[in-house]
Amino acid sequence: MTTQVKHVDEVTIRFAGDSGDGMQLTGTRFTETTAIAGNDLKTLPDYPAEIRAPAGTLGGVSAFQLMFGSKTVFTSGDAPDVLVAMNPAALKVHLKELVKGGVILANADAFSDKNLKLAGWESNPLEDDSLSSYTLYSVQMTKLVNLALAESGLAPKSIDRTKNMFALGILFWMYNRDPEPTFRWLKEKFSKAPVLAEGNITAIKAGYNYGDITRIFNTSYRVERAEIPKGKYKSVTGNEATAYGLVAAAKKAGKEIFLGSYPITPASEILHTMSKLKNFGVKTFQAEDEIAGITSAIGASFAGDLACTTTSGPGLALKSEAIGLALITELPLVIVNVQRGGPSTGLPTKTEQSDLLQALYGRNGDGEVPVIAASTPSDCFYAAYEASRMAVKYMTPVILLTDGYLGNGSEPWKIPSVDELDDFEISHPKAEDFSEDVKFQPYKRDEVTLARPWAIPGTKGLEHRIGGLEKVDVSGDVSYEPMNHQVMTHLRVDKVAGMTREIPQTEIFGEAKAKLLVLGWGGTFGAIHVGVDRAQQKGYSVSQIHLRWVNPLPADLGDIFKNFDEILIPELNMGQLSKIIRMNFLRDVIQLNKVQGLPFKGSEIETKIYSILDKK
Amino acid sequence: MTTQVKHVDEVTIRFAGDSGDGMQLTGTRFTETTAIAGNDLKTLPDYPAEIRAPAGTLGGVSAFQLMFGSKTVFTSGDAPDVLVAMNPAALKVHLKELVKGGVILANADAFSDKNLKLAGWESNPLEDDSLSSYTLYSVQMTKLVNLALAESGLAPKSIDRTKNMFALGILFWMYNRDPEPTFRWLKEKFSKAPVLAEGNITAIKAGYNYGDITRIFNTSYRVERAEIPKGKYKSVTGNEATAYGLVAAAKKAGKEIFLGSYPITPASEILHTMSKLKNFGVKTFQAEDEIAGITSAIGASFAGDLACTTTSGPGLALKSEAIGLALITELPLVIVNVQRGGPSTGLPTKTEQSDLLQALYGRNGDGEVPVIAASTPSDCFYAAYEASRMAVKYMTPVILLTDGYLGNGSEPWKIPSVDELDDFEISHPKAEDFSEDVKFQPYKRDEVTLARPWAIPGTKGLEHRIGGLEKVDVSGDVSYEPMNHQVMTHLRVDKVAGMTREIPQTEIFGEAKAKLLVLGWGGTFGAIHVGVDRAQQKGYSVSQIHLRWVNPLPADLGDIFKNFDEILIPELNMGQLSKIIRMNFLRDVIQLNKVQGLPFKGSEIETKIYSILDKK
Amino acid sequence: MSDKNAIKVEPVALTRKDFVPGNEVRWCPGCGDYSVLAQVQKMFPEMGIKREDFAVISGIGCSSRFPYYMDTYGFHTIHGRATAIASGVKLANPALSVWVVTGDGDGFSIGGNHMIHLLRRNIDINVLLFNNRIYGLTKGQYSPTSLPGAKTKSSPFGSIDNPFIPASVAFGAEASFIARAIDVDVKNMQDVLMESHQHKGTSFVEIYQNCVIFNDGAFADVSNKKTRPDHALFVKHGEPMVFGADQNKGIIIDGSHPKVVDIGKEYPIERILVHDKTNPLITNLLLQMTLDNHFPTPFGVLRQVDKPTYDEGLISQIDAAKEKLGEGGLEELLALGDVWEV
Amino acid sequence: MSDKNAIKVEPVALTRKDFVPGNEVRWCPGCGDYSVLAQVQKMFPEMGIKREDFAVISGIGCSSRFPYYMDTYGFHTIHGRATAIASGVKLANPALSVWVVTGDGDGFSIGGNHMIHLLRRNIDINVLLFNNRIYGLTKGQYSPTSLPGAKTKSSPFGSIDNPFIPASVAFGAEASFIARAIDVDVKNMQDVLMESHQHKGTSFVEIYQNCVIFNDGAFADVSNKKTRPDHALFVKHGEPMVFGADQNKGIIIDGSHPKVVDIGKEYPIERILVHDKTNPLITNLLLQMTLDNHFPTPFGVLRQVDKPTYDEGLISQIDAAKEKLGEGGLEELLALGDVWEV
Ligand SMILES: Cc1ncc(C[n+]2csc(CCOP(=O)(O)OP(=O)(O)O)c2C)c(N)n1
Ligand SMILES: Cc1ncc(C[n+]2csc(CCOP(=O)(O)OP(=O)(O)O)c2C)c(N)n1
Ligand code: SF4
Ligand code: SF4
Ligand SMILES: [Mg+2]
Ligand SMILES: [Mg+2]
Repeated sequence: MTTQVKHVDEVTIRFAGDSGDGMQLTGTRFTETTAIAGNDLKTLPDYPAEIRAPAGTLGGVSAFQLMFGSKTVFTSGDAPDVLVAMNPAALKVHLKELVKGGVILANADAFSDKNLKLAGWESNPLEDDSLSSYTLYSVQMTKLVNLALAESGLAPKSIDRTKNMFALGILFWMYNRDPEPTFRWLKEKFSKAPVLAEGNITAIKAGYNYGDITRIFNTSYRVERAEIPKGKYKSVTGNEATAYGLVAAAKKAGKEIFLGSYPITPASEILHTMSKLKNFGVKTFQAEDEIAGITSAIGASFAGDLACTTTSGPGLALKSEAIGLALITELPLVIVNVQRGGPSTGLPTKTEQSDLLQALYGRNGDGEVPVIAASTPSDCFYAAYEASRMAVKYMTPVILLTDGYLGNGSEPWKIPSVDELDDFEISHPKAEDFSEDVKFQPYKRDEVTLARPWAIPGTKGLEHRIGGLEKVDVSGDVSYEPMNHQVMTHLRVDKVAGMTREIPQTEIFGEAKAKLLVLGWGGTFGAIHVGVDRAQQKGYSVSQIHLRWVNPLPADLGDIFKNFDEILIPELNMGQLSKIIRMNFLRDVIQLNKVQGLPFKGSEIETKIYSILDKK
Repeated sequence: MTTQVKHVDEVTIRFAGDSGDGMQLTGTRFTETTAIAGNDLKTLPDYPAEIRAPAGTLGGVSAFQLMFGSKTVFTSGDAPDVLVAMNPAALKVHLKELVKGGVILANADAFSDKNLKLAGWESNPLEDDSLSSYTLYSVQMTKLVNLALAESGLAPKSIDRTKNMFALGILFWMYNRDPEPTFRWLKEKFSKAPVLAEGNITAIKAGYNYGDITRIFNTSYRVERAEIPKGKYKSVTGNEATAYGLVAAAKKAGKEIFLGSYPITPASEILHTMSKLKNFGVKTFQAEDEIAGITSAIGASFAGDLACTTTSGPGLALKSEAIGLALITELPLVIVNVQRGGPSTGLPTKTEQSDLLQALYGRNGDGEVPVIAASTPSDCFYAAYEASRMAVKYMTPVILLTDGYLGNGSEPWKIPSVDELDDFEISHPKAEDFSEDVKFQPYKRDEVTLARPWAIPGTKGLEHRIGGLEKVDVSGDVSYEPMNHQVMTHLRVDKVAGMTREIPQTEIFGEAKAKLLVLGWGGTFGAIHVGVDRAQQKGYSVSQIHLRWVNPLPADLGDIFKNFDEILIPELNMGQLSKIIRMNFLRDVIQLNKVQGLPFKGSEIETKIYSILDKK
Repeated sequence: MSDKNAIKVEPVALTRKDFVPGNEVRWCPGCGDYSVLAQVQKMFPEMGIKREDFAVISGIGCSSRFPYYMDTYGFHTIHGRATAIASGVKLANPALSVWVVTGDGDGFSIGGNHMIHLLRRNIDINVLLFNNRIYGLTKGQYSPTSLPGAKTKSSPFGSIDNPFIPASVAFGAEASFIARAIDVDVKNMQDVLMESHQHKGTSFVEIYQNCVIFNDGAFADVSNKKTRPDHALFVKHGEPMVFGADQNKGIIIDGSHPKVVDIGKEYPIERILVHDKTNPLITNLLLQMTLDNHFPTPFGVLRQVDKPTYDEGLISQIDAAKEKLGEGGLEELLALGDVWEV
Repeated sequence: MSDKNAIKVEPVALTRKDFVPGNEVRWCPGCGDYSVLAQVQKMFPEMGIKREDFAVISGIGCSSRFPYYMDTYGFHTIHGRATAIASGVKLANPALSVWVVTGDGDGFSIGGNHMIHLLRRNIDINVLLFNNRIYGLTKGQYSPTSLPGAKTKSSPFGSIDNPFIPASVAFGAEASFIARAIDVDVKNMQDVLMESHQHKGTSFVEIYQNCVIFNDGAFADVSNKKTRPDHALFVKHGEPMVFGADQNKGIIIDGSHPKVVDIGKEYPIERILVHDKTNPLITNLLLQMTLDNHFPTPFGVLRQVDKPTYDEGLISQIDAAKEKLGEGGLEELLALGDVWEV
C-alpha cells in the first residue's frame, strides 16, 4: 500500500489518555513543533481535577486538543479530525466528538479486558466492527517501545512510559513535522538523565519510522505554512502571556514589579512564569491566601511598585473586601482573574466566563472598578499591559478577566518590538515640588483623569496617611461629612466613567449595519469569529463586535447598536454581559449561554446565527 | 409668665452632645417613655466612628433623633423641632437642620470660651443675638445638678454626668411624660450602686421641677396618644427585631438555632441580643472572622441547626466565597447584612443601601441567591422570620438586607401572637424511609420547590457526602460532565426563580394607575411613604410600591409597571435597584440617589415627586 | 451536659468494610494518603461509635478528598475552612464524632487562622493534618511547611520561606493534644488515632505523608525502615526518650539544652529524660528537636492535657441559663423586655 | 544586598515634634494608647532614620488609628490585614523602616493568619500589638485574649473561650524576636521599642494596654506601681530572673518545672535561672508563666535570635539571578523562550 500525501487547510487533533500518560506534554510538543513549522494554531488542554485519578477510569482521562492550519486559526477546533486514544477510557470519553470518518490512533496494548471493563466497553471496539465508520489505526505501542528500547538500560516502567513519544513520532510522520526541536527539548529537559532523553528520542524515532515503514497509514498530510505576517514568533499560553504583559509594563514604565498571589487552578501558571523571571527583578510573593495576595500587593503599590495579584473565581471572591480598599485609597493595582467553572469549587479545571458580575459588583458599597477582558492567549499580553497602564494612569485597581481556555490554551504569538508597546510614563511627585507654602495634597487630582498623585514613601516632605475611611478630596483627611461622601462617591464613579476616553473606536467585523450583531467579550472571540465568518461567507447579514472593555463600556456602543435589528450575546455563563447590555441600553438581546466547562465551538455560534436569521 | 399647653400632632426632637454626654442613653429613655405613653415613633441614632473623640470637638458630637406623634409615624423626622445641645459643638453641627423658630435647649455651663473655640464659634451664640430666630432656652444644667446633688454623696464628676438626666427631666415636663418608668429603669440598672440611681433620679426630678417652676418655658406640649391597634407592644431596634425573628423562626420550627458571627458596626447588636438568649437554647459563636462566622454556620446547617450569620458590608464581602458553598451544597442559611456606608471601611457608623449588587452578584460563578429586605425596625422581625422559612423550605442561603438606620433605629412594635406567625414545618428524611432498595439520594428534589432533602448527621442509613464540586442531580456524586453542569446550573437558577410563588401580590399604596410610581426597597420605606402620602394629599397622581423581595422580583411587577408613566427609584446608593429594574424590564427609571450616610427625609422624596410631576 | 449532647461510645459491630463506600479512590498510585485512609478505616470501627455518628470534614487539596472515601457523613468544603465548618458541625450536634482532614496548605496556609482558633477554643474535634510539605492538588508549589531552598513550581530558584512546624504552631495556639505520625508506620498511626479519639478537646495529629508526584521522599529518613530508628523518636508518656536501631540512644537535658547521648555508663537509662505529655516544657523540647538535624524527629503523643472544652462550655452555659431563667419558648421570647399594652 | 534596599541608619536631627501631625487625637481620655503613642513619638527620632523612611501600617480598631497620629508615611488599612500589607510595603521598598500597629482583635482574631505567616517568614517589620483584651472600636466584645469568664457585650454569661497568649502564638510561629511591655511603664517600653528596631527580622512586641471604657483595669496587677514589683518580671539577657519589691524573689527550674523562690540561703542568686533570649527552652518557660497565677508576668525581650529574613532572601535571590542570567530588560523579556522567525 502506498501512502498518499494529502494537502489540507486545517486539522484538529485530540490527544487523550490516562492522567499518567503524559497527554498534556505530548500535545504541547506537537504544538511547539507545529508552530515552528509555520502553521497558525490554537490549543485546548482539558484535564481532570484530580492529579492522577485511578488508572483506566473515565474520570482519569486527560486530553489536549489543537487545531492548526494554513490560514489564521481562531479556535482550538470544533470536532477533532484525529483522535489519539491511549486507552479504552480515552476512546470512550472522546469518541462521540470525533468527526465521522475521522482517524483514530489507538494503543492496542492498553485495551486489556480490565481496562475495557473499567471504561465500560462491552467488547473491544478495536476488534469488533463498531468503529467501521472511522479510520482506525490500532497500534501495539507498548510492545513496540519495549522492543525499541530493550537495550536502552531503562527500567521497564520507564520504557512503558515512552509510548506517548511513540504516538508523537507517528503524528510527526503523519503531518510531516520535523522532530528535531523536540529532540533538543528532551535533551535539555533530561540533561541530568541522558538515558531518559535518549530513550524518549528513540521512542519518537521508532514511532516516526513505524509510520514511514509499515505503511499501514494510507495518507500522510501536508498542512501548508500559514500566511502569517513576517516577524519573530513564540508559542505562548494565555497565562504566560499575562505574566509577560505585566512584566513588560513594569519594564516599559521603569518600575519594579510585585506579584502577590496564592496558587489556584487555572491561574497558578502566571505565578510560576513570573517566579522564573527573577533576573528581571520580578518580585513574586506566594502569599498564605488570596487575601494576603492582594493586600501584600496593595502594600507594594503604596510603597511604589507596580503591583498585581492573580487568581481564579473563588480567590476573587476572597479579594472582594481588599479591592474596595484599593478603590477608596486610589492605588494602582492589577487584579487578574482566570475564570473557571463555578459556583464554589465547581469545575476547577474547566473554563467559564461566570465571574463578570462578580468583577463588576463583588464588593461592598458603590465601587466602580474598570474591568477589561482578553480575547486570545496572546492577547493576554496586551490586555495585561493595558490593565497596568490604566491602573497607573488613573490610580485605580483594574480587573483583567481571562479564563481557563485562554490561560491554558496556546498559540503562536508575533512578538512585538519594544517600540510597538504603548508609551507608559509615570510621574511621582517629587520633594522639590513642595514646600511649607505648597503642601503636598494626597488627594489633589489630575484635571483630566481625576487621578490622585502617587507619592512614594521615602520621598522627603510628602509624608501622608491614607486609609479605608472616607476621605476629603484634595487633603485626604478622614471625613464623615454627609456631603463630602456624596462628592467623593461621584468622583470615584466619574473617574472610571471617564476612562471611555481611553477606548478606541469600536471595531466591527462585517457591515456596520446588518440584521444581526453578535456581541461577545473575553475568550469566546475565536469561536464567535469563526461562526460569524462562516455565516458571512454564506451571505448572512451578520457582524461581530468583541469587547475588551466591559467597564466602562465603549462610548460609541449605543450608536452602533442602533444599526442592528438584533443582538446576539453568546457567553459561557447564564447571561452576565446580557444583563449589562440590557441595563445600559434598555434593549433586548438574544442570549446563547453555555455552561459546560467547555469553550464554544464555532459551529455552535454559526448554528445559532442561522436559527435567528432563517426565521426572519 | 404662664405656660400654655399646646396640642401638636408630631414632634421631632434631636439630642446632641459630646460622645461622653450620654446622648444615646438620654434619647433611648425619652423614646421608651414616649412609646409607653402611647405615641407612635421612630428613632435615628447618629454617632461618630470613634468611641469617644476628643471632648468638645465637632468630630466628637453624638446625636439621637426621634419623631413621635399622635398618628402613625413613618420616619425619625426630617428637621428637628427641638434641639437639645449639650455643648457648643453640638449646637454648631446640628443648628443648620433645626426648623426656623424651633426650640433650642442648651446647657449654658458648657459654653465656655475653650469649648466655643473648639467648636469654631466666634462669640457665644447663647449670648449674642444670632439665635434670635429660634426659641432659645439657655439653662445652667451643670450648676443646677450640682446644687441638686450637693448632698447626694456622689463624686463631683458623677454629679456633672447627670446633666443629661436633668435635660431629660425638662423634656419630660415639656411633653407631659411620666418619669416613673425611667426611675424604675435606673433603679434596676444601678441596682448595685443605689447612690447612682438616686442621683440620676434626683437630676431628672430637678429638671422636671425646673420646667414646672421656673416658667421660663412659655409652652408645654401635649402629643395625644396615637390611634394604634390594640395589643401588646414593645420598643425594638431593627437589630433586636432581627435577632428575635431568627430565634422565633427556630422556635416555631422546633429547631435549635446557631449564630456564627464576627462583630461589626452596625450589626453587632444582633449578636449581642442573641447571646443574651442562652435560656432559649440559642447558640452564639463569636467567630475569629467573618469567614469563620459563615462557615461555622454552614457546618451547623449541615449538622441540622437553623443556622445564620450576621454582618455588615465588608463582612459580606469576606463571606462571598462561602456563600457559594452554601449555594452549591444547597444548605439552608440566613445571611443578614446590616448595610453601612461604603466602599471599604467607608462610613462605618452611617447608613447606606449600597450592598444590593454585592448581595445579588458578589460571588464566583453563576449563583443566584434569594435576597429580601426589611423596611422598618420592627419589620426586621418578619423579614428575618421569612428569610429563615424560605432558606429551609428551599434549601438555600438567603440574604436579608437591613441597614444602619433600621438596625439602630427603634419603634414600638405590636407583638404578634404565636399563631400569627406563618407555619414553619420542617421534615427531615428518616431512617425508616430508606432501605437497601430505596437508597437515600441527597440531591433528589422536591418537585415543586426543587429543594433537596435535609438529612441530619446521626441519622442511620443516610450517610452521604456533599461538597463544593459540581454534583450530579439526585445522587449528589461529583461530576465534571459538561451537560451535567449545564443542567445543575439551570436547576439552581430555576429554584430561586420559582420562589416568586412565595411572594404575595404586590401592594400598591395609592392608585394602581397613575402618573408616577415611587419604587423603593429596604429602609427607605418610611421616608418614601411620607413623601408619597403628602403628595397624594396635595392631589398628585403618585403611588408607592415597596419591595420586600429583590431576588426574585415579584411576578406581577412587570404588569403593574405598565400602568405608570414614570418610575422614580429613590435609593441610598448610586442606583443599584435602578440597574436591576432596567435590566429586567427594559424600562427607564428616574433615579434619586443619596449617598451621605443619612436616611432620606420625607421632604426630599416629596420635593422630587413635585419636580417630576410639575414639569409635566 | 444533657445526654443528647454526648458522643455515644458503646460496642458496635462494625468492620472496616462498613466505612468503605463503593466509589473509586482518586489519588495517585503510591500516594501516602492511601495508607492513612486504610488506618482510619481500620480504627473507626474500633472506636465504639455508630457509623452515622461520624462526620468527616475536609477543605480542598488532594488529602481533602478524604471524606468521599469514608462511608460516613462527610463534607468536602472550601479551601482552608474545614476547621471552622467542623466547629459549627460539632456545636450544632455535639453527639457526633467529628474528624477534620486537611493538608499543610489547606490547614496551615489559607486555613491557619481557623486552625489556631479551633485549637485555642479546644472544641472536641479530631484534626488530621496531612503534611506532605507541598501543594499537591495545584501541582506542586511550595507550602508553609516546605523546607528552605525547596525548588518547586513557584520557587524555581529555591524557597526563601522559613517553614512552620505545624505541631509547634499548635502548641503556641494552646492545643491540648498534639501528636505526630507517619503514613508508612501503621502501628504508631493506629495508636495515635485511638488516643486522639479518646482525648476530649481538639486533638491535633500531624501525619507526615509522602507525595510521590511532587515531593517524593520528603520524609525518607523517617519513612525508610532502615534509617528510621536513628532518625525517629517515638515517645510514650512516662517512658524515657530512647531511640536508635538498638534503642541505645537517648535524650538528656544538659544545662538548658537538650542533647543526644549514648545510653551506657556515663548516661544510664535513669538519666534519660522521661516523656511527660502534660508538661509544656517537655512538649516544647520535643518540638524544638523537630527540624534540628542534631536530633531525631519525635513521633507519638507529644502533648495531652485536660482542659475545658468549648462545646461543653457552651452546652453547660445554656443549661445553666435555662436552669436559672427558665427555658424560653416562643411565647416567652415575644414577651421579653418592657412590654406595654394599648 | 544593594544599597538602596538597606534601611539607612544615620544620625538625623529629629525630635518628637517632627512626628506629631497637626490633627487631633481621637482616643478616649485615659486610654492606654496615648502612652504608647508618646513613647513611639519619642523613640522614632532616636533611631537615626529619616522621617520619610518610616511607614506605619495598621488595620482597624481603636489602636489602628495610630498612623493618623504619626507624621510619617502611614496606611490605615482594613481589619486584620496590616501585617500582609506591611509585607508588601517592605518587599517593595526594603529601605523603609516598617511598623505595624494592631490590636488583639485585629492582629489575633481576624488577622491571626497573616500574623503567623509574617512571623514565620521573618520579614524585617516591627509589630506592635496593643493587647487590651477587648474589641474597643466595636464597643466591647470579648477578644481572643479575653480571660475565661469575661462578661462582655457578646458574652453576657461570661466568655467560654480559652484565650491565646499572643507571645506564645508568636513563638509557635517561629518568631525571631518576642518582647512584652505595658502602656504605663515608659522605660521598659522605650527599651523594647529600641531593641525591636535594632532586630533584623520580624519583631513582635506585645503591649498590655488599658481600655478605660470597656475593660478598665485588665492589667491592674502589673500596671499599678504598688503591685507591679510582685507581679511583673522584667527579664534581661544574661541576667538572673529576679523580681519583687525588694528584688528578693527569683525563678528556678525544679526538675522539669519552674518555681518561684525567695532568694536567700537556700536559693542564692547563683541558683536563679539566667535569662537567655536565644534559648527557646527559656523563652517557652517564660511564656508558660504568663497567665499562670503562681508566677509573675514576664516583660522585656523574651526571645531574640538571628535568622535569615525573607526580605534579604528575596533581594539576594534576585541579585544572584541577575548575576547568573544577566539582568533582563524589556528586550530580553520579549525574546525569552523558543523564538522562531517567519
Ligand atoms: C480559595 C482557594 N484558593 C486556592 C485554591 C487552590 N488550591 C486547592 S488545594 C490547594 C493547596 C493544597 O495543598 P494541601 O492542603 O497541602 O493539600 P495536598 O494537595 O498537598 O494534599 C490550593 C492552593 C482553592 N481551591 N481555593
Ligand atoms: C472585615 C471587618 N470585620 C469587622 C470589623 C469591625 N471591627 C472593627 S475593629 C474590630 C475589633 C477591634 O479590636 P482590636 O483589634 O482589639 O482593637 P481595639 O479597638 O481594641 O484597639 C472589629 C471587630 C471591620 N471593621 N471589618
Ligand atoms: S499529587 Fe501527591 S498528594 Fe496528591 S494524590 Fe498525587 S501523590 Fe498524593
Ligand atoms: S474604647 Fe478603649 S481602646 Fe478604644 S479609645 Fe476608648 S479607651 Fe482606648
Ligand atoms: Mg500538602
Ligand atoms: Mg483590643
